[in-house]
This record gives sequence, C-alpha cells and structure tokens, in this order.
Amino acid sequence: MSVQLKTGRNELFTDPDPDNARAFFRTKSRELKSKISNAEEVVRTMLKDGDYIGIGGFGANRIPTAILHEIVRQKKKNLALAGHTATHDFQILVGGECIDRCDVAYIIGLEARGLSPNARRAVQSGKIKLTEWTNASLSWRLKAAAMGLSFMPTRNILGTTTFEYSAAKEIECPFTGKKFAALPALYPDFAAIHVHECDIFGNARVYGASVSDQDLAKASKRVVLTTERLITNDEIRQNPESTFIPFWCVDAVIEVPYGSYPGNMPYEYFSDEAYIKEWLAAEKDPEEFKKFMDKQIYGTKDFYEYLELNGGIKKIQKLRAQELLIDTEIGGKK
Amino acid sequence: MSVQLKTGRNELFTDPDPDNARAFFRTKSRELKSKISNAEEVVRTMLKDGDYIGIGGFGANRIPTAILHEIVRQKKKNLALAGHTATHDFQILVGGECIDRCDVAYIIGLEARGLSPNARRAVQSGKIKLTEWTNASLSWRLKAAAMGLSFMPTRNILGTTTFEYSAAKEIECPFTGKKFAALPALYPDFAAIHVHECDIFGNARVYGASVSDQDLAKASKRVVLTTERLITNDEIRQNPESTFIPFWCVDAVIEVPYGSYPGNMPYEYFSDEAYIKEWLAAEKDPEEFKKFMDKQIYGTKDFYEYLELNGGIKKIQKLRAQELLIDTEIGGKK
Amino acid sequence: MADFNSMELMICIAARNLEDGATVVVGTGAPCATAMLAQKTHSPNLCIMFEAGGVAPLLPSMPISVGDSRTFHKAIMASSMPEIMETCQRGMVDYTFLGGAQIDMYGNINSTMIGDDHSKPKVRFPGSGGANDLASLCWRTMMMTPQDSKRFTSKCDFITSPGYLQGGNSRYEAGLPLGTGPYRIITNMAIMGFDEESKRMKVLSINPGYSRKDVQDNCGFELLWADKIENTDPPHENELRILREEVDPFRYIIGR
Amino acid sequence: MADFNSMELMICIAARNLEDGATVVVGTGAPCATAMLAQKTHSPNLCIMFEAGGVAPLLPSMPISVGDSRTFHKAIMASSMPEIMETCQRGMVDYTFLGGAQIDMYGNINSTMIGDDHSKPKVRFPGSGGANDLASLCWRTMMMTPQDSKRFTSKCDFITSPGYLQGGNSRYEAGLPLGTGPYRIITNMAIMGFDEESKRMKVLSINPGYSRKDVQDNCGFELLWADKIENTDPPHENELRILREEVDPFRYIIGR
Repeated sequence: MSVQLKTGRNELFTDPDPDNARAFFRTKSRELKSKISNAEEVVRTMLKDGDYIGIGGFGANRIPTAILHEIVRQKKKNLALAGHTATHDFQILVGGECIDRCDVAYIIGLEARGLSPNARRAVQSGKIKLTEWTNASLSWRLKAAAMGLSFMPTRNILGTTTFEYSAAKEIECPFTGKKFAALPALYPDFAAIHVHECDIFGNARVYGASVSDQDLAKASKRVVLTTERLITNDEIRQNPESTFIPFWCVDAVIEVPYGSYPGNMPYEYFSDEAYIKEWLAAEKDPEEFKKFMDKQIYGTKDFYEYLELNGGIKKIQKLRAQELLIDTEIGGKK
Repeated sequence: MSVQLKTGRNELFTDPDPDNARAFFRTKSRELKSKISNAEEVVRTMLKDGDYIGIGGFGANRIPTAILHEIVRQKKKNLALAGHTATHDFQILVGGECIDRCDVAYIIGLEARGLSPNARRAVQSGKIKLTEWTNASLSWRLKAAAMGLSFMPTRNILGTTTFEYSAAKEIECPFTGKKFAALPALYPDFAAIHVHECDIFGNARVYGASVSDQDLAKASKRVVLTTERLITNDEIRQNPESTFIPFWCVDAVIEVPYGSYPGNMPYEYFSDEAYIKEWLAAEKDPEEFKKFMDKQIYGTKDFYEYLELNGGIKKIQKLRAQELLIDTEIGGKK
Repeated sequence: MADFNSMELMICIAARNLEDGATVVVGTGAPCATAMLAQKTHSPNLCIMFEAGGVAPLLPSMPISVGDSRTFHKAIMASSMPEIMETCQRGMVDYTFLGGAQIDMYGNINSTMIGDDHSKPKVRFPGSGGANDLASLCWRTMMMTPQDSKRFTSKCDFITSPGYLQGGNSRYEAGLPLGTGPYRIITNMAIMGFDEESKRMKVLSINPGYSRKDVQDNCGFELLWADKIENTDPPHENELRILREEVDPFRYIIGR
Repeated sequence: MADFNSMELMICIAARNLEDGATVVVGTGAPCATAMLAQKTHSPNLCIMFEAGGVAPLLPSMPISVGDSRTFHKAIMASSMPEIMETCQRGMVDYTFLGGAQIDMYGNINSTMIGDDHSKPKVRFPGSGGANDLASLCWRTMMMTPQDSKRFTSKCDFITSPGYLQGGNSRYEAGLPLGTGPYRIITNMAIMGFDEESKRMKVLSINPGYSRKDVQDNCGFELLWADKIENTDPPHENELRILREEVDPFRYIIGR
C-alpha cells in the first residue's frame, strides 16, 4: 500500500517530544523523602492556570475528589483535561469553569446514570476546545509517554471521523507495509490519583481495576496522590510486587480517608447514587446549580467539611455495606 | 532530519504480521477448562521441531526446568530461541543440541558465574545462526506482540553494530521527525513459564521480579505453565488484582514442585550454585560433558528423578534456608 | 407465544449469538444484561470483560459503570484499560456491543454529535469512550437498537466507530484488522447482517409482528435482503424468566 | 596512604560519583559493589535498580544474578524488565555502569565478539544483555576497567553499546536521547571524561603510582588531556573499611 497518509486536523494540546520530557524528568527528585502535604497547598503550588491535567480512576470510581474540589475552590482557569471516561470529575471541573481544552474520549455522560446538563451546555456552547480520541487512544498516548516515546502505533480510530478530528497521524509499518495510527505521546503537567494505600514517600498500592493510572503516574510531570490511608515503608517492602506506583513518580501525598466520595472506592465503599442524582437534578437549572455548587464546594472549607455536609461517616458506613454486599438491617432483611 | 533510514542485515526469524497472529489467536481456546497435563505430553504434542520458543524467568531464576529437560530428552531439533538473558536455560538447550537459531540479547554467559564452555564452542563454530538484540529490545518485541502490533518504536540500539546485525529498522517519528528504532513484534510459537501458583485453568501468580513473562505469555501462540503449586480458582477470585497471567493465554498446566531447580525461585529456594559449578566444570571436556548429560538428563525419566539424583527434598531444604536467610545450624551458628 | 417488550426481545435474540467459551467486552445496560443472560442459559463459560479492567467477574448485580466494583467482583482478573484493549487488539476478543445515535448502511456508528460544526455541535453526545476501539479491534461487533429512519441514516453526521466504512474492502484498506467488523444489528423489527461483498446491511430475519415494509420504511437507506428471510424465533419462556428474575429483577434495563 | 588493590581503587573512586538521591541501574560484580559502597558512605538515598525488575532492595549480600532474589529483597518494588527499561527511556535514571572487552576513544564498548565474521567469531562474548539499552537510555554511563592498549582500542571489532559513536553530535543524530552518553571511565591508572565538543576521551586525573606516559602507553588511541590534570584522591580509610567489611566481606569482587 503506498497511499496518501492522513493527519487529524485538531489541535495537539501537549508536546510529545521525548527529549523535552526527559529534560524535565532529569530534574525531578528521586529522593526517598516525605512528601506529605495537603490539598490547599498542592493545588496552590503544583498547579498553574493553563496546565494540562490528568485525573486517576474512572469518572466516578476511585477519583481524587479532594483535589478536584480544591481546583474549583481556588478558581483555577484554562486548564486542559485528558477526558478519559471523564464523568463526575468532568462535571466538577466544568461546574467550576476550570477547563477550556479537552482531549475527549468520553465526556458529559455519567454512563448508566444519564447525561450532565451543565457539562453538555458548556460543550455545546463551544467554550471548551475539543480534540477527539477514544479510551484506548488516551490509554496508549499515556503509555507512549510512560515508555519515554513520542508516539505509539495502534490499530484503532483509523478510517473514522474520530480520526479526522483527532491530532493523530497515519503511518506505514516498516515491516508489513500496513497502515497504523500513530498516537502522540501525552505528558500531562499535573495528575491527581486516589489510591488505597501509600507510604509517606509515595509508594502506592491500588486494588481493583486500575484503568490507566500506572501509565498516568509515570507520564505526568507532577503527581499528587490522595490515599485512603497511609502505611509504613516497611509494609511496602514486605510485598514489593504489590507496589503499583513507585515513589519517584510522586511529588505529594495526602491522606484523605473516604477520598473518592461520592465515587465508588473498590472494596471500601460504593458510590453515593442518591447524591449524584441530586447533582444531576441541580444542573438542569443554571441558578439552582450555582446554589448547589456554592453550598457543596465554595461553601465548604475542605473535603472533611464537604463529607460531613453529606452525611459523614454514617453515610460512608451505608456505602460500605453496599460495596461489600453486607446486610446491615437489624436481624437481617429476611 | 531527512536522512537515509537503515535496516539491520540479519534474519528475522518470526513473522511480525499482526493479522497473521490474530488469525491464530482467533482459534485459540478461551474456555475456562482444566488444562492439567505433564511434561512428556506437553513437549510431545505442543512443540514441533523448528518452532520458535521463549523461556520464562531469567536464565537461572524461576525457570521451567522440567520442560527444558524434556525438550532435550525428546531430542527436539532446529528450535529457535529468544535469548533474553539466557543462561542456564541456554546451556541446557545447547547441551541437547536443540537449537539452531537464536535472537541474542545475552547468551553463553552465566552472569557472575562465568562463561559456558560448551555453549561458547557451539556458538563460535557457527552452528547457531544469530541475530543480535538487547534485553530491552526482546522485552519490547514481546510487548509489541502482546499489544497486537507489528512493531514498537524505541530509542535503543541506534547507531551501533548491534543494530547492524539485528533485523530492526530505523523510522522517523511522524510528530518530531526524530529517528527511532522500529523493533519487529515477536510472536513465539511456544513458551514455557514457571510460576509460583496457578489454578487448573492457568490463572497464575508470580512473585518477585517478573522479567518479561507477562508479555511472553500474551505474545506466544502456545503456552505451558509449570507451577510450584496448584491453587483453587476461588483463591484466584479472592484477589483478582494478583492474577499475573490469565487463563486464556495458557494451553497447559503442570504442577512441578521445586520446578525451577537448580535455578532460584523467589521466596522459595535459592539456586544450587555447587551444582551449576559442577555443570560448568563438566562442560570443559566434551567427553565429560556427554557423560554428565547422560547421567543428569537422558538417564533420568523425569524432573522428579532428576531432583532426587541431586539431593531431593533435603537439598531443597538447604536452598530454602539460603533463600530465606534462615540459620538452620543446631543452636544457631554463633 | 410469550408476552415481551422490544428490549426483552432484543436482549434474548442478541444473547443467542454469544456461544459458550467466547470472550465479549460489554458496557453497562443492555449489553451487560445480554451477556449475563447468555451465561445463565447456554454459555456458562462466556468470559465477560469490562474496558476499565474487570475480567470474568461473578456479577452480583448490574454495574452502574464499566469501572465500578461489580465489574471485578470475585473476578478472574482486575486489570487495566490498556490490558483489555490490548487483548482486543491481539485478536483474543470475539464480541462487543455498541450503541449510538446514528448508524449507516455499512454499520458505521455515530455517538459523538449531531450537526456539521464540530466546534459547535447542535447536539453533543459523550463521544467514543471505548466504542471506536472495540469496534476496531474485536472480531464481531453487534448493536441492539430501536429502529427508525432517523437513526438508520444514509449518512452519519460523524463516524465515531467504524463499521465497514465505505463498504467493500475499505475497512481493511483503512488499516483496521483483517476479518473484523459489524456482525449483527438487532432491532425491535428485524435482525440484520452484512453482505459478504458489498458489506451493505442485509436483513436476515423479521421479528414477530413486523413486515418487510415496516423494516424498510423505518430505515433511511435501502436495505439488502437475504435470499431466504427467516421469521425470528421469539424469546423463549426460560429466556424471559431468567432475564426477568435473575438478570434484571429490578427492571433497570428491560423496564425502559 | 592506605594499601589497596586496583579493584578497590576503582570501586572507591566510582562510588564518589553517585550522589545522594540519584538513581542507578547496576549489574552484578563491581558495579553493584560500587553502588552499595556509595549507599553506605555518602549516599544513603541512592536508589539502586536491577534490569530484571528489582528496585531499591535492602541488599543482604551481593547478587549472583541481576534477577536473583537478592535484587528485590525488602525492595520498594519487584517489577519487570520493561518497567526498568522504560524508566530509563523516560529519563528517570541517572547512572549506569558497563563492562566490555574493548572501548574506543568515543566510549563505544564491545561486549559481543572479537573477529570480523559475525557468523563465525574468533571469540564470542555474551552480547549486549541490557548494556546497549542502559548505555543508550541512562543519562550518564560509567565504566570501571583495567587499562591496556588492547582493551583501549582505536577501533572496536563490534560496537555493542553506544558511546559518542563517531564523536561530535553523531550520537544524537543517530537518534539516541539528547544529553546522554559516557561520563567517566575509571581505570587502574586514571580517570577519564570526554571532551565537550569532539566527544573524545580526555584524561582528568591520574591515579597514585602512574604517570602520564603510563596512561598513554596503555591506550591504543591518542588521549586528550584536561588543562589541569588532577592527582586522584586515593581511597580513604573509611571507604576501604566499609568496602571490605560490609560490602564485600568474602572478597568476591575485590579479591579478583
């Protein structure tokens, strides 16, 4: 096949050059030192207006809510987002009017829960610049970066309008002559990932589906972990095969128990579906939604106040029973 | 940079075409059925003369000795090997005159233990056709196959004689114009991997450094696991994040306790350095070595007889104490 | 004949296509219900995968998200998105199910937008998610959808996920893996496949209560017709019972 | 001045180059001893990695293999070969140490073969292993080797691992990562670096007991010389004590 090779027409929001990325990584600390911080400090010092960000987990599963809220509270502007099955995380950031560019795989929807009216309005208004991708494409763009490359050859998105509005390029395989998509490496400026356990150095463990978080942690220039609980470095060293993210990827560590609320945290607590429904309902009317955001995010000092506002530990107990399929009725249901 | 792109001059032993690989994988069973077998049966039915094979572990660490020996006993011929830090495994296969082609990263040496005289003689005689690679190159060639691709772009081997005697090609990055090596995907015909635990379906766990075994299991057309011990499928399902190799990669499962002997098995037993030294000494004289092979491999019926010949469980107890740094002297050493 | 609604009909018919020992990647909703029904009827060994990483769970209930804890409840593996997608790309996944706002005669699907200006769409949908990837990389793509002539369109406003593109050999020529593509489109009215040569949508079977005319009238392009058009075997009692009692007892899906 | 052999000298000098908080990939033998010595003297936070996957172990003794259990004993991570190599390729690894049978004036190293027929070498060595990868991808490559004019050759029979290739900018032009390359060559006689422009090997410091003439006479190519040649600071008492008592008490390496 010696055909004309195509190029996606939309904007590439990040620099895929691996030597530029290496120049940054060369300066990144590899010290085994304490990285304990808090959300206010992290968002103030580690994230600039205009930065490109990636969010761990999967929309409303294992998400770093404390960081997402703090980005809104601090009114960060003109951020770009890797919209890799972005659901509740996208909702929060669009609610705060924080983003103006997005690499889209999946946005404005909340899977089986329906669509976000506010996010949809924002996207349809043209206020957010979109480049189209897919879930695998964003995964592989992060993997290319995690591997220190500038692109990854793949066999998806070819032939579609998705390709046309992406920033990918077609290439020919030097061995078979077959056509591949070349997906540009994605090196985010900043990533926030919620994990089950980590030590003060940032050696972290994650349980359940890991989505793309291992590659996200490696590909990103600055990384903050929020964690359900801190563990000792001794514990990390007892099972070195369980380390999901190593310390050198991590710049800050924050202990945030129940930190994925209102999202699901595998083996810990289920998502608060009633709350998410309430949020979706509030979004229907812009005035209502403003009040809702004021109360939930701008009006709360931090994640602890926010959690308390929404039922605190008692609520978490219920969600925990739901997650573990434990019947907590007195005497059982039957 | 618009320079002439180079191509390695040596032979590519395997087909990197992902559609040919997919056509095979389409026919591979995905059934959750028992795959219990034995070494004699597996080597007789799953491996043909001329096949390209990959061996799990790292030379003398976590190696599938029972399968390696059985390949020698059944006098398989003209095999090609992925020589990815091949040490004791290479020694065994060359001792049995089973291989005539090798993708080389590291051969004929045994790391800190010195060089294998017999393997060196065989290679220097020109009897084994060599194409040059590196450890990362073979890892990434397997990863390209595991990902269902025909090549992986990388930044190693460029500019060297290693590249010149490889079967790699130079390509230009479509985004940066930079030169990369394109490494052809490696889809072996057959792979044998020794694991710590697996169920009868082939869902397996590995502890310690995993080398390239996850990609090897995915990339290979036919895969046999030998395992220190069988576990139940229930146990697999209790920690789904610990599954290292899923059942659909696996065609046969053999329980072989102490199956990496004389190699090291992480957390189980250390390598038998005295035995490996004896092997190296025997290799110095071809007549001596023939006798050694007769006694150790051709003269033993299976791995159990071989292990018994070399000290059996009592020997393993010693190696286990060494592995776990346990002082087993009566009353302790001091 | 048992009484059933069109969602129940589509799920029961779709489930029959999933043979025992096959692999399938599903999303939430009807596709997941379909896979569960197949598992509980003729395919106990069907391996269900979710794109966030869950593999072969013992599903205690219908997931809300393809990444929630149910998708790896007592699973064989809780892996990652690249792991699942690479397994598809390697050719180890047999089936997937997609949805969409528009589909054309070559099985190309739109789940991105309506309108002609990408930067200011008339209506924006979530986008591909994993749909393009699964449509590109799994062996056989299926769709369950109510049929009308707006949805079955002569031209998608946006091709999110590839069917046979412009038909003929164009899918493979675009670089997509050999031998992949749309397999069955299951609507309330009929079951469609695709012509071997032209790759155009072809009616194979008509569902109870509908006519040839209904099927063509509710399609925005000209359908091909198999030499022999079957009458769709309607849902069996045991399929409906299992679907209603075991798969979706709260009627989240079949109550829609 | 303390008494020491040349292996002890080379290890002590090499260890001084590994600053606290750096990352280094090492093999078995002298490189591992060097990293351990650095850790036990001025760089407690040196992160030692092994190419089979071990990261930051608490090494109970010298490994026999870069994949044996010692390399991930109480480690931070027991990962994989691609994991380590990709960390190097991403620019997160500062140092590595290589060995070889030949080295030329640009720091190119041969560990593959002697002779001119690849298919029938006069002498075959193990080959690259991970050497080419580490030399390509880590920021700074070092070598410890006894010096003689056969080993320090005007032309390697085979370039297994890249130094500065043909000098000047040729390394980057070949596609290798910007800013990487050989950093220090530490021999029994001297410490060499590389000229900024020409990338030719340049003597920086001469070891106790050797002269300029010794250094040049035992080198098969013309060496460059720094403007000011230092006298190598010989091993200190505490370096030797720790090396002998804690790092290599059985003299596996330093007894060679």
